[in-house]
Amino acid sequence: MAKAAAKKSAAAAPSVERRPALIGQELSATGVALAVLPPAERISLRAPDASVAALSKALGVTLPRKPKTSAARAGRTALWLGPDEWLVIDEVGRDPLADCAEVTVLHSAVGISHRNVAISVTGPAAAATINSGCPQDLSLDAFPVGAASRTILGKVEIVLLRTASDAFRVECWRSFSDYVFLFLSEAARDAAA
Amino acid sequence: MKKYSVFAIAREAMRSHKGWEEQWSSPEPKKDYDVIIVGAGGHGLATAYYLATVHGITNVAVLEKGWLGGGNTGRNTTIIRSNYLYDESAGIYDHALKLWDGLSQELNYNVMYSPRGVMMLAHNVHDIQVLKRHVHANRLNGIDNEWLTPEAAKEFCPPLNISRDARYPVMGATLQRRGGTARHDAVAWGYARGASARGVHIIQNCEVTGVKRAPNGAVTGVETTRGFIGARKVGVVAAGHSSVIMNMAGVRMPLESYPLQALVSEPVKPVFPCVVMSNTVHAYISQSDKGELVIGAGTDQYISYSQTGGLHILQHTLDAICEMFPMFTRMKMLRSWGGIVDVTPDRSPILAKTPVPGLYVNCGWGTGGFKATPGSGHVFAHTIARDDPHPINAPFTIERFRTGRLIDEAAAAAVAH
Amino acid sequence: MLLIRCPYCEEERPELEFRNAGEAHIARSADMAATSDDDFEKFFFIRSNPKGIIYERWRHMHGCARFFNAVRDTVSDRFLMTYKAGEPKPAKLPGASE
Amino acid sequence: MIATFRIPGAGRLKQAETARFSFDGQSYAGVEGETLASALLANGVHLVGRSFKYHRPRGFLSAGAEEPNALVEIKRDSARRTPNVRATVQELYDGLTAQSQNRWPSLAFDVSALGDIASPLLSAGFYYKTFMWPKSAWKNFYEPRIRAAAGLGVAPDQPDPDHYSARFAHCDVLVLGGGAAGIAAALAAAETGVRVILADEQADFGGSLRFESGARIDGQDGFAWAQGAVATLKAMDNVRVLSRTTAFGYYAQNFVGLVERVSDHLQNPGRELPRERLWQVRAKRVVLATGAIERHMVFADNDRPGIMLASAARTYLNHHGVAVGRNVGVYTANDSAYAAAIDLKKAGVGVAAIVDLRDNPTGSVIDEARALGIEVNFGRAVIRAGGKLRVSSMTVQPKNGGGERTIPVDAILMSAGWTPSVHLFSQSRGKVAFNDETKRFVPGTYAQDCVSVGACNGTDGLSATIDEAYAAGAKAAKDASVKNAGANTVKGTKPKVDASESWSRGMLGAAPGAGPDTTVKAFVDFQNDVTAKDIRQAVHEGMRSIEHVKRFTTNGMATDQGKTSNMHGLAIAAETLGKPIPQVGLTTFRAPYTPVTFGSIVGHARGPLFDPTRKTAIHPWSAAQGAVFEDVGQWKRAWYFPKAGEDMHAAVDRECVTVRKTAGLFDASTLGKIEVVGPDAAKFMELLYTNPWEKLEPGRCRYGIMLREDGFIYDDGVVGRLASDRFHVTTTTGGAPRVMNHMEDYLQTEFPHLNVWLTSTTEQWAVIAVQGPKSRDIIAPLVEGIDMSDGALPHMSVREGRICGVPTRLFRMSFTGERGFEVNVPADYGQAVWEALWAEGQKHGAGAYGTEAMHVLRAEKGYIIVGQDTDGTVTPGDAGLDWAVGKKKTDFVGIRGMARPDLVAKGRKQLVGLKTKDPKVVLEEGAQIVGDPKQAIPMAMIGHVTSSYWSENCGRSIALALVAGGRDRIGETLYVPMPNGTIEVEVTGMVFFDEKGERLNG
Repeated sequence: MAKAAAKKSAAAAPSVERRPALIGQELSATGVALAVLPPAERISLRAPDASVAALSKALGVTLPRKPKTSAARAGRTALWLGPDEWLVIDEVGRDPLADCAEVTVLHSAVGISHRNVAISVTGPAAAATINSGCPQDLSLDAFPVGAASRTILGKVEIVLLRTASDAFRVECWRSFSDYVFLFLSEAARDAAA
Repeated sequence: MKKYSVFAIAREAMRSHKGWEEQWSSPEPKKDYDVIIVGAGGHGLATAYYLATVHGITNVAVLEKGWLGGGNTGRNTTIIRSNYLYDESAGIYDHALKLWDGLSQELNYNVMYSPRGVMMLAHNVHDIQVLKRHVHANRLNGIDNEWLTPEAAKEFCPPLNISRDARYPVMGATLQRRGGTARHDAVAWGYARGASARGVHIIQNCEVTGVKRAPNGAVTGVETTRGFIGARKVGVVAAGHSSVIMNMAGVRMPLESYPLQALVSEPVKPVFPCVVMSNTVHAYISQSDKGELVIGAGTDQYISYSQTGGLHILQHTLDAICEMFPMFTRMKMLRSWGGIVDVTPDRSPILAKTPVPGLYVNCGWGTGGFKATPGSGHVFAHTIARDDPHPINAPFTIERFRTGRLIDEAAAAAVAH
Repeated sequence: MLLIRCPYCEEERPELEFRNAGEAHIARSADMAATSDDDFEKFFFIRSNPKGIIYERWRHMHGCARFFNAVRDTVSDRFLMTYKAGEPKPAKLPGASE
Repeated sequence: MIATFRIPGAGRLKQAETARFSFDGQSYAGVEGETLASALLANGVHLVGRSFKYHRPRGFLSAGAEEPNALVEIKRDSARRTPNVRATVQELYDGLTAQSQNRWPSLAFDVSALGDIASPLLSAGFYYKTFMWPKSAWKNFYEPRIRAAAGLGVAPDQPDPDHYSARFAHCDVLVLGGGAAGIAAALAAAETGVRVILADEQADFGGSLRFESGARIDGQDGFAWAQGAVATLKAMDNVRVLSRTTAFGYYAQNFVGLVERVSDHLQNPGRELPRERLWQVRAKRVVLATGAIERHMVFADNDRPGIMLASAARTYLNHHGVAVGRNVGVYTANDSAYAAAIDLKKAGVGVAAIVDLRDNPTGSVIDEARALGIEVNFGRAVIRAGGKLRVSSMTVQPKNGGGERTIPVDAILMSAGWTPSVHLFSQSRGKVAFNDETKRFVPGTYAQDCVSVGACNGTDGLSATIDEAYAAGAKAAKDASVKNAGANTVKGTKPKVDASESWSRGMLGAAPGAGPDTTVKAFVDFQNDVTAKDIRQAVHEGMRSIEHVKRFTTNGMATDQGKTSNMHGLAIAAETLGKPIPQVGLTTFRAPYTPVTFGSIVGHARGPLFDPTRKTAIHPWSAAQGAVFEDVGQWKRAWYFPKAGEDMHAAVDRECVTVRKTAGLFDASTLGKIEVVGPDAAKFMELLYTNPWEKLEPGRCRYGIMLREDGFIYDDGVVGRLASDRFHVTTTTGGAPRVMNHMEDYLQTEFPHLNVWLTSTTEQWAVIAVQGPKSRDIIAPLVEGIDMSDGALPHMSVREGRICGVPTRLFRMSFTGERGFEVNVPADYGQAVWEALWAEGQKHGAGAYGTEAMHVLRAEKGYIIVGQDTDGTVTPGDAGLDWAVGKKKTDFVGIRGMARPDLVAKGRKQLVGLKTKDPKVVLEEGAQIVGDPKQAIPMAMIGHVTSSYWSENCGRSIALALVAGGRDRIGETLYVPMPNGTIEVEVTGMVFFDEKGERLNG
């Protein structure tokens, strides 16, 4: 279904420059480093239980069913955001929208590659940096590697994915990225405490 | 009632202030009264006062579950203004403002009404449209409210940050010079003293637990923690608890009760000359006679009778205060507290007769009830005494929600495009 | 800041992630257009506003984004339980005195 | 200057670390790490402040956070002045500059102290009884003078250069208070492996062990034990130890706010360190180990500098190595002051006498005091202190009357007993209970998962305290980790108490000599100048609730929040009322425990982090072109693009003309966008919008109106149907989040049977509106895969294809009345595609236009803006949008609300056009409209101007207005009364330009 929005991208390549937000920004502080991650392909995927198996197959990654978890395979990560909602991020240039277009079971796939910006927060003080504005418990017990959640950072919404014990991926909407990067930068100055 | 004056103070000073009489008496409840007012806040006490002084009805009891003036009266940021948009609102708030001016003399109690000016800030084009609409409507209603440029606003309130680089720059402001503040406790105490002196019984620590009705539906009195007390008429002025009391009479209300917080700073020398309100950045601030910055916060998002709220609500407020007044980050919060505000769907009050004969209700003042205290009490007393609303409160019915004739001040300030 | 158990996320999460959505179990009429003025008033304006146990709706706005229902004591602000949208009003409340 | 009151060998500070500091311009030497209070005392300075009302000279009452008197201003530089700092808390650093407050011209000679002489007039609540005549005098005369006299310090007047940080933290066990009890509880909890946070407000852990010379634990001096134990805790991975950190607020569900003072004690904090750090901790269990606060004795002139709490004098001696005098008197109602006398005596300080109210107390401290040769008097009271800027004597009398004796002293140490610090417990909504025997309120009923231990729980004695605390810490750890129980057994051993001091009891209220029959000034609340007499007066005036007494006298409302005064005030009120204390009740404890800076609460949320500033992908281009931006919600939108020499009106006129003459480019990216996907998408749209959607062909668009259930317009926007199961919905800029929430609400809770999902795509797409007769010519060369002919792409249609090689959703639509398009491209390409369109546009003479021109252009066509022309009280009928309401529909949100009697009544305000009789006059938006301009004020207003502009294209002003019965008044003349004259207007239709709509295809 939903073919209209998922035409195969076989046509001409863009003749104009792509200018992602925050391009090239980074920051290093005691115990923590921030970097803007390269553009990725992303979809917001919505589907009932019955469709999950077929979609998992098409995407090549098993859509997680457990809250606050994610699954990753071959450069593609599916984050559980809600009981019928996943954020699928592909960092190796394969468009998950095209994969879903092949699937006939009930679902909604909407491309949001340009909606989101990703920032990596790494280092021993990474969790403390994020906890400067995120009210969730980010201890490894409560938020283990692979945990993923939509949540709050300061005054904006983010999606948080723990990629390693001392590394997080922070996703936010494009127009909030200035705020998020600045917030994390301010927090990073103080995170070693 | 012995008159208060500087001479009385001098006289009392000679005898170590041992000759003052009680400001109000604390009688035992009688078996019945002509009128029972439920709730000894400012509005309830004012109602009793005007029942006695204007309508000659003195066989009145004001029942209070705690201590008089201990609810929202004693918990608010004391802002007084009348520059409301709609005729109905402007009518009742300006009626109150006219009574504020002279209330100290009327009550022989210094309520410290101080027309220091209430300034409301415009931070964007939409704010300008909305506030100018108010200015124009107020002018034609005979209510003072003027438009100020940012520079004029700064002149009136020097701490104001009018930099164009501010996150939400000040693009202008309205100023109601008659607006200002008053001393909240004094309002309750002054009305209590005046009512008590005229024979009204103020009965504290007396919680209403039921409303009794005759077979014909009319009220006959109230059950309380101190026994049944009969009355021909019952006026409910219970603020956050209005739904609870009205339910006892079988009337379900279009009300929700939310925690509303406020805070004060440590006292400092005079630094803030007026009241400043910003709806866009959600900040309300003035300085008390004692020197404390008095700051109103927003409501919590959920219904609660706990009189406490979340820290993040105060954070949100102080963020805005420090954005507008960046020199205040080093000031310290001394006290924070919460009240329970009862809010109607159109954010305007209900002052009306009810479907139950002999039962009247005055509620739904939301976050803005203090400023209305004298006017509200005055017209509510009329409504009870005559069993018919005063023209000023006639639009503030319960039925308006069913028919759709709302008085929606909040919607009129709707966030735009 | 309250701590609210989201029945979809199956854990307690901070209030900052949630948005209250008013009283629960007020059904929208299947035949809305035919509703009387009185019934419309009851549906849209009249609220229980209880001092005590409230059945209310929340949305885990900045979490799983689901609406759900909660039972809370409005005097203590303590949550008795939360349950998914569409589930019936619980007949019995945990920890509530009967 | 040599610090003459330092006792060699006493105290724990390294004497080598000398710090120079100044107070009121006088330079002194102190020791780094001690408090400012200690350093001043070491230099023999007691007079440091003036009281609030009477401006009486004041010294140090305490050695801690409960200090009511010694408030000073600390000034690092002109922007970093902090008023009302407690000198007993502020740590000394080299170069510290402090000033006294609330005095003029100087601390020793304060003119306002005349208030003290006039004090008989300034009784409790005097201001309620006077200053009323004449009416205007309050505001113009009395109030300014009262205000000038009130207030303590001076507020800073420059933006604060310091920064503040914040942290959310979670733990299993949060221990508040780092005295013996807190440390023991933390040890027990930490040893089980659970996550523990231990916080204390002082720089050094130990609490009362800082001054209790008689405490020995695990074979060491108590304070040394505390340091060792804290070092052990700090070394554990599962423990965070926070010093200088005050838990100021205990909120619902074990959420505790703490402020850590990070750099106020440092000489050069540097730019990186925050001044303070807010910790917001969610704890599974909280252990309250907040100790107790010593009370003063309430007797005449008990406020003279040099009169202080006995424990404070001990702290200055045993911790800081400073003697508070050379010849001290002691006045007590319990044992603890004896220990102070003994310590001082042993340190070589003269102790003139101990005056004990009790008749025949016994105990080892009394024996020891006597053995040291100290004069001990039982059953006697200090009825008066002598001296003014410094205490010079105490006058002693048998407590039931008799001969007086005046003893020269230079300090008085006093103790009326100890008040458990139940502040945080009470904030947690726990109910305190009064113990009649010990005369104190202690924790009674708990409301949250917390436990009180030690002195704050009324537990006496170090041994009992440690037993209780250690057990509570272990239990809290166990309770907090029920999931992996068993793994959590205490591995350590309980600290063993070898020697301890203990005291309890004492007295409440006014001491003999300050009773109801007296007129002396015996202070209960020092800072607010509340005396025992004031409290009695309040009761006599009918204040029967302790809350009334508090508010009437202001007892306990000063910056110390009544830490030393509340219990005395309560006892005096109870005595006057003739009621037992619990019946009078305790006032509510409110956050914060001690004052906290606004900065610490605000944290990072300042400047650019106050609120996000949202910018579109095209923003940099607009900024480079010199656009002026306006705030719309959090968004910055290009308002107009002035060229050199142009003001706003000139720029807007030019932009408007250019659009209608050739074409204009407009950044519409901020419009909300929601993708509605699923087989039931059209059904869902039918329910959420007033319009019919089922029959809208894929590839076509429709203007949709969304109502609230009450029938008023909530939002609007153009909706394109991309496929039978996919809609691209647009919303207003400001409305996007609430529209999404509104849709989700109905979908999830009212229409969950529908198979449809919603996704916000606002930020996925940059949107470039190209409007004007040349718009197609500008776009067409860049587009691939879309037939741009009018036949293939008629007005109100949408196609997917490519532009500049980038995927696009190309809408043919118009908010200007001209032929128009909205080009949606993925956001990262937004600016580049804009630049390509701009380059094409230049060939045709097109320009960019901003939101102001957009507003004018749409007004010329009578298109409404929700939120400007509607205000939440406007129905589709009022707005002239009945045509957009599906007449055959049986349900949609708002269908019933809009049928309520007053929403269909005659005479409602309706949107119409207005033309001023003088075409050059532009009405003011918000101006009110009347039918009869001659009527007196208050005038009957029948409407107001919602939109008003100069229209260069029409060559005249135009306006939209909501007017009662407006559509029936078309052609009528109405009036807009303005301050400088009434403006005549004609009511017209809403379309001012191209009434036939021919230009849509022009």
